[in-house]
Amino acid sequence: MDVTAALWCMAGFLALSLLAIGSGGRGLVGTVIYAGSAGLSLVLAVIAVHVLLTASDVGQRLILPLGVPWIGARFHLDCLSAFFLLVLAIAAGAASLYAIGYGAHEEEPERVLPFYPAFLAGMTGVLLADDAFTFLVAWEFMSLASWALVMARHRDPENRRAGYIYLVMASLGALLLLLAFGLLAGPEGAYDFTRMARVERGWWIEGVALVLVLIGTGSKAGLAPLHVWLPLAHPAAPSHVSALMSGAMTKIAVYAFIRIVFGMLSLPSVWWAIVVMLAGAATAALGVLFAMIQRDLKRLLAYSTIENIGIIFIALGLALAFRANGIRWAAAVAFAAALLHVFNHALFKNLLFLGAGAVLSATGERDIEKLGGLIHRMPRTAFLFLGGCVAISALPPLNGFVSEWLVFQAVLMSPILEQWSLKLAIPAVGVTLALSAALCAATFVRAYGIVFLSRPRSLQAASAGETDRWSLGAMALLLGLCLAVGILPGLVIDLMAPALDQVMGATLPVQRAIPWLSFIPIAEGRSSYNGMLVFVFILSSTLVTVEIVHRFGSRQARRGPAWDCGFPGDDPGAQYSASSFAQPVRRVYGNVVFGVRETVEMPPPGDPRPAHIRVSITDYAWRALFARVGGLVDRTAGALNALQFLTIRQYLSLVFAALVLLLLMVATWR
Amino acid sequence: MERLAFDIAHLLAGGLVLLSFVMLYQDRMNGLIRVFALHAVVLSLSVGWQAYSQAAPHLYITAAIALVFKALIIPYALHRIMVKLGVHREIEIVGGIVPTMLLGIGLTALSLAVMLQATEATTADPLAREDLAFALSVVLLGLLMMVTRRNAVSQVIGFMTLENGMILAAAGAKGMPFVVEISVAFSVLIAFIVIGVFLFRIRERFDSVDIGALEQGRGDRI
Amino acid sequence: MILDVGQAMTAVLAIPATAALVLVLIPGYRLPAALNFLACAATFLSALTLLSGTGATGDYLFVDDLNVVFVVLSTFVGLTTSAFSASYIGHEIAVGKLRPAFVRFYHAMYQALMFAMNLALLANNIGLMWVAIELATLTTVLMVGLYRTSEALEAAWKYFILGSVGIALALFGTILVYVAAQPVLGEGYDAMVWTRLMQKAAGFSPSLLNVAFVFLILGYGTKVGLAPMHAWLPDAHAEGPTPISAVLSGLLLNVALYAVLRFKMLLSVNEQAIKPGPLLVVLGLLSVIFAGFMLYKRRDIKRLFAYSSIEHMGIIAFAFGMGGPLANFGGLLHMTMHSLTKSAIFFAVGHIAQVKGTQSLAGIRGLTVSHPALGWGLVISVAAIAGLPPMGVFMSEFLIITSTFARAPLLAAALVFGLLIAFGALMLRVSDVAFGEPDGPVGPIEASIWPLYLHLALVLAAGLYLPERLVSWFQHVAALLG
Amino acid sequence: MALIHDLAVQGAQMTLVLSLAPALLGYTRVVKARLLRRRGPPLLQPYRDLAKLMRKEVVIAENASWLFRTGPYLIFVATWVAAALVPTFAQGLLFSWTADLIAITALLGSARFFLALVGMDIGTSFGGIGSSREALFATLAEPAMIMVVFTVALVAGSTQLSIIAAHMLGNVGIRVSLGLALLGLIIVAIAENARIPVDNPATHLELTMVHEAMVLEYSGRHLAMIEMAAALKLLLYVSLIACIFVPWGIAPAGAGPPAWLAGVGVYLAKVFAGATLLVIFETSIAKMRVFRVPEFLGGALMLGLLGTLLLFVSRGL
Repeated sequence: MDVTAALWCMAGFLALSLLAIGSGGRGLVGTVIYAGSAGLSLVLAVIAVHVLLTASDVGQRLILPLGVPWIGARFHLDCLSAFFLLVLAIAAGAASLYAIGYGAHEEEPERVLPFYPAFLAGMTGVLLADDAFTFLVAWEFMSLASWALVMARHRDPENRRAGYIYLVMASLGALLLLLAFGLLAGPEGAYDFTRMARVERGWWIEGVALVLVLIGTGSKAGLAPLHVWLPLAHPAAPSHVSALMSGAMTKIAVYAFIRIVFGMLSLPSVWWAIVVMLAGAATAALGVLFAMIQRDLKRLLAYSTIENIGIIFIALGLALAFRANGIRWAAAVAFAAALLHVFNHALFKNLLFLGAGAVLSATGERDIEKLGGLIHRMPRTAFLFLGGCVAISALPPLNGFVSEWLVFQAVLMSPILEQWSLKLAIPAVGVTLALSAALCAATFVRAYGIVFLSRPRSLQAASAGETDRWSLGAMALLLGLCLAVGILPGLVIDLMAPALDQVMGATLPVQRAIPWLSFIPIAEGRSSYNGMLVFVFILSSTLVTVEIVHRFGSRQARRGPAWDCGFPGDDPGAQYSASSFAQPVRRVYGNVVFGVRETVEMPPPGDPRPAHIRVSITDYAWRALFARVGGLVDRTAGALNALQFLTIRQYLSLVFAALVLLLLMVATWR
Repeated sequence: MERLAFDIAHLLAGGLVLLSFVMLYQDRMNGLIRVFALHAVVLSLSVGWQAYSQAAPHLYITAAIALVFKALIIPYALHRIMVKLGVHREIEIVGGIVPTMLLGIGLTALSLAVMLQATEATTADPLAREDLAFALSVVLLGLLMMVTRRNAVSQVIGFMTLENGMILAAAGAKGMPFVVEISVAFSVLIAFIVIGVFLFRIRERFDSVDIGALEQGRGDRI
Repeated sequence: MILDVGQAMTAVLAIPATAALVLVLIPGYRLPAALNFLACAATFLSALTLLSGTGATGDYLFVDDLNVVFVVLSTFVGLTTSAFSASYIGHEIAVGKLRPAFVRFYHAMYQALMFAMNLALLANNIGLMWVAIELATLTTVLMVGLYRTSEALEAAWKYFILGSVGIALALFGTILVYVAAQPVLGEGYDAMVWTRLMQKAAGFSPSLLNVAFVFLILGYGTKVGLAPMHAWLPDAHAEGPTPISAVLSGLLLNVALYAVLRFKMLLSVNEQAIKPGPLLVVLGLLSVIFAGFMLYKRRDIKRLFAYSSIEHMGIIAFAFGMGGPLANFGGLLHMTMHSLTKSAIFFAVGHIAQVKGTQSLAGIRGLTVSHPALGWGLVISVAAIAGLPPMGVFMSEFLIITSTFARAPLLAAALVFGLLIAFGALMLRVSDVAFGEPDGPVGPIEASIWPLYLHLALVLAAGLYLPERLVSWFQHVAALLG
Repeated sequence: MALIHDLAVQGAQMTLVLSLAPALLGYTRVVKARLLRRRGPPLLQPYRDLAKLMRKEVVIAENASWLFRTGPYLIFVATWVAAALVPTFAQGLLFSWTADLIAITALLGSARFFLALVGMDIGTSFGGIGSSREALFATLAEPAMIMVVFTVALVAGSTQLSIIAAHMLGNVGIRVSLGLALLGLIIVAIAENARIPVDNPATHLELTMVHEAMVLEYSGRHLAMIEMAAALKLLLYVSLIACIFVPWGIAPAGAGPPAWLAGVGVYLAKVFAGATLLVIFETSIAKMRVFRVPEFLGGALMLGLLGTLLLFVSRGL
């Protein structure tokens, strides 16, 4: 019953996109489309919660006579896909609400409206698919729709290039997944997931399948060496779409990884955990270091998505390690940490992207060097964006801290694993995790400080206006959810318990029963955290302090020029800029991770020309992997191209040589 | 009588292969056309003899077509084109005579080895096996000629010798139904017309028959 | 007037033949174009009635599960291409690129080509099939040279020489098959009839069949455009008029591959003969990877899609080379999908070339802005040909790759590498052509868009749902192919 | 009734911590002056400074935002809540279950987060310098702190401070990993509280100041709040070191008032002894260049990592 309802929502999305194509995207159609999407997302959320609460497997399967003739298109809404469906529904609902207001700024709406609902339908399809063919159709449909959205602003060649790289990477990922499914389905073609899980396979086949799936889904989620397309493609799309791409699509890739690795592969071995963890750690470190030096706000958020994906894959790696050693309850804790971080990241990354979209539509400027002082002109957006920054920097009252805390607890549980490789890998991963968490806080101090605080550095920043009610409403909804999850993490853990049980076979202790609603993942004595009490503690202390200070101290306040040690600095240029803020971090970490070259050009004395400092940053992953492969393909194509300009005689000699070769082969074959 | 029939057929087929070699050797256009005419005559004799020995009347028609078209009309037409274009004294061969001849010998050996090995189990009749082997070598030599010649007309002649090889093979296969003869003839006819059209068209465009002149016009030039 | 299968078979051949003769006599352009469309429509309807029957075998013609689908497909694509060519050639004459004198025999040649292809598909006699393919080659040679430019002439000349050599080799192969069949089936006519050959193939001498298959794969392979023998295909597509490129890519390549399939069935019945699989796999892979790399440096949009046809023919040859029910089913499905999608692409390309007045990729920009229907049509069809899922080509590639990966991982990996290379090149060109600032002439075109979107609709439908009847045919034939 | 009783004890701890902090700051200044053979300001001078600041009128820059005015309160409260959670004279207080050592580090992190933000609010270059350097030091200090927390948690088997203190009392004995953790924690404490090698608390020299640069624009009661938060942070770190590494004398959970009094006495002794050691270390070392501090903090991170690695490798180390 739930599956059919979910399928009807998917059909609803497709109908909306057809409506958008039909009507050409002018006038009220935009609002209708986005309102429709928001409504359908709400319905999806209700369905997901219903499945998670009842946790029954009855009525969850459906087979339609589409797709591969003798298998049909199978759909299955189990607890794991229900949890991810909830994440998707919340993200999509908020983004659609936001888009009702934000969509009006779009100069070519007919290029965005048809593909937005199609993108949502694709993502829902991936969650519901229960056989390899439907899964890949939905997966690529999602990539195709998001490519079309990235190409919405196709007039800028940079966006076209980003769109092209994105589509090639998406196709690479899909083809690798196709190969993985081919391997898992075996010669007689057991393409539906239930039979695929039961096929007997050698361990090395499962190893190859894992590597293929890791690259396939990792390239979509943004794992380290394959992450280069993400910061190009996500910012190129309209803001509510990049919010969905970062918030929801990367989660769908994580879902695919979980569904295949934890669902299909039967005998996990230890080296899998190490590969996944190290990939996650590298991604986290790389992502946040690059985020620290970005000047484009949306690219900064895309890189921070890569960092959070790294954290999720670290948690998944830990879960794999525990599962390989058969410690189910510990694997459940690590897996819960991953799912909780998926849930939280979808919330606060969506919030931040929507905020960035508001800033972009208000100032028309993405380069944070030209912004500043927006807190005075956009106070409500500034407050909501501040909430997002606090959440993503994992600071206590909000939800970012809870999932980070749970991941640390998972790392602290791991000495019980006895493999030596794990004993050495996990501390290294732990220190990378801690480092990237701290760097993430520094990144968002820089981002918030440069964009919203200090004085406006350009005319657009000075003349910005507050965004519309819908956008603020969507962002407020997300911030509220962040606070709620930060205060009552136990509720989310109980909601995901059926999913944990289905995948891992074990769950965390029931959180509702714990007094004072505190959150105890493992055992009473081991560690506990009570979000609500900490929040109440902070709130009450603040009220008490303000009351005492205002009663006993003075209440007067007087406005005056900034002190600044007596220097008369009213030129906005004299303020700290984004690159100067990041200069210390760049100098300490720079030359190792991204080959920073700072060249200073001083004109000869007496020459009035201004001096320049140029910072060249090379992304080793791009140079070693993408540029080299691209160059190779280009050179081979160039070499082979000569074959197009041969004379007829030379072509004939080709055919002649082939004939002689084959005749020789036949003659000597016996 | 059986022995004699086999020897004559064997002689004619071998003659055809020899003539193919002679044509490989030719570097003057006029000589090439004359040898091609001789090649067609020997072919028609061989097919006629096959008709006689297999008592298959339709082969006579094929022999007649081969004689009339390939031995008389086409060489005369080609000669007239050559004279009008003033190309008949041109010398053109690619890669030198000796390597071409060596390659020709190798090809004949290959075709003999392949065909004799392939047909040893099936047809008891040695004549058919001989015919197929020689036919394959004529085909390969024709192809070799097309590959080593730069001039459009010599390429066409190479193609014609290839067709002759086909007719020899078809005649050799006993009882090949009527359809094949028509098809081979049909292709000769069409080939000639089309080539004619192109030759005139080429002359009108480039005033030379050299394929090299054709090639700069190729699309997608860098 | 419901024809039974036998009458339908003859009708499918008779209509184009008579139409060709009639059209030779009629001068001018408007009337022949209409007549051409009507003839194609009539042929398509009679081909549809073939579907109802269970198949019939006559002396010269026969209908079985394999060729019935392809007859319907080629008549359908012939119909839509005739509609497209009516507006295309009309525009070419209006623009002055084609003088009415050149177009004099165009429609007659078109119907002759249709007749030749249907004859090749329905021929029960391997000699008759050879004649039909030879006739098809010669008609297309004349039509490739239609524009009488130097490039068109050079392309036609190259096509003629390579085509004739290929056909000659195929003839030699056919003769060898006859010689092999003669001792078992007796002299004369019987030794060339498909149905009998299939029954008695086990008794033929395996060594002779191997040599025959070498000649046949090289001969008909030239007509299919597989790698070493592909040289004629890009120039013939680029220089010939676009309807002919559509027919060439959509149908003629399929007919030639159908012939290769027939002989592969023959060999698969005879155990001792060498398995033709590896040869086809090698040629297929060579074509896929070679064509994939050649796509990058192309400057002419029709030559780009010609190489894409070579690549897809390579995929199909690879599929039949691998064999097994899944791969064969994927191969047959891919042949159908490729002909529909590629002809749709050429419809779009034809109109684009007319609108922009040039075929060079550098001269075409921002199509989705200047001509949304045409631009998005091109984007969707290229996405389809590149194998992106919602469309049908993905289903066949899905079956081919997954079934091969289980048995021969390295081969499947090589195929995926080739696909990815080709995907990269196609998308690079499309994103330049379809997006960005439009430049060059942006006048409206009176092009017939409906054939393009009709094909895309069919491909999308096939991508999601395959009718039961089609599935049973393909499965039956897949078993036959071995 | 028991709830009120527990609340009262928790309140007592919070007021103890609040009142003791300025005294500790004054004590450090007096001891430093004595070591430099100066008389130094009276011990209670910080109280007078705070009272004076409370009464004075606040001068705010024109382009200061609401965050500038609410910042000091958030920073003070976060530090105060963190300090209240660290057991001083008794373990197992009412709120000790709400947050463990990682939460305390995160609370300090949020205080630092808001401090860096308000530093950049006015848009002066000094605020920028302070925040930028604070961000750099934070990227190293916080991971080092977390690594120390890992080491201690792995030894004690839990991240709750009360359980750690109880466990340390028992059978722990001298351990290499704990030694490394102690050294790491001391380095982090010095960096966090802007003591000599990392940042000079007394100076106003633009090029060297980190903490002072961020609070340059504050005056009146806001400046009092910031000063109070800094003092509380120093007290927190000293009592943290005392609680983990010198746990003797802390009243066990549920002990009566006499045990608490003894606990307070022992706690005061420990705190002032720690402060003395800190000042002795400060006067014996000069301030480092800004870009040598990352190596200094990197050392702390490596110590923490080494400690954790040793505990991962074998339980006994």
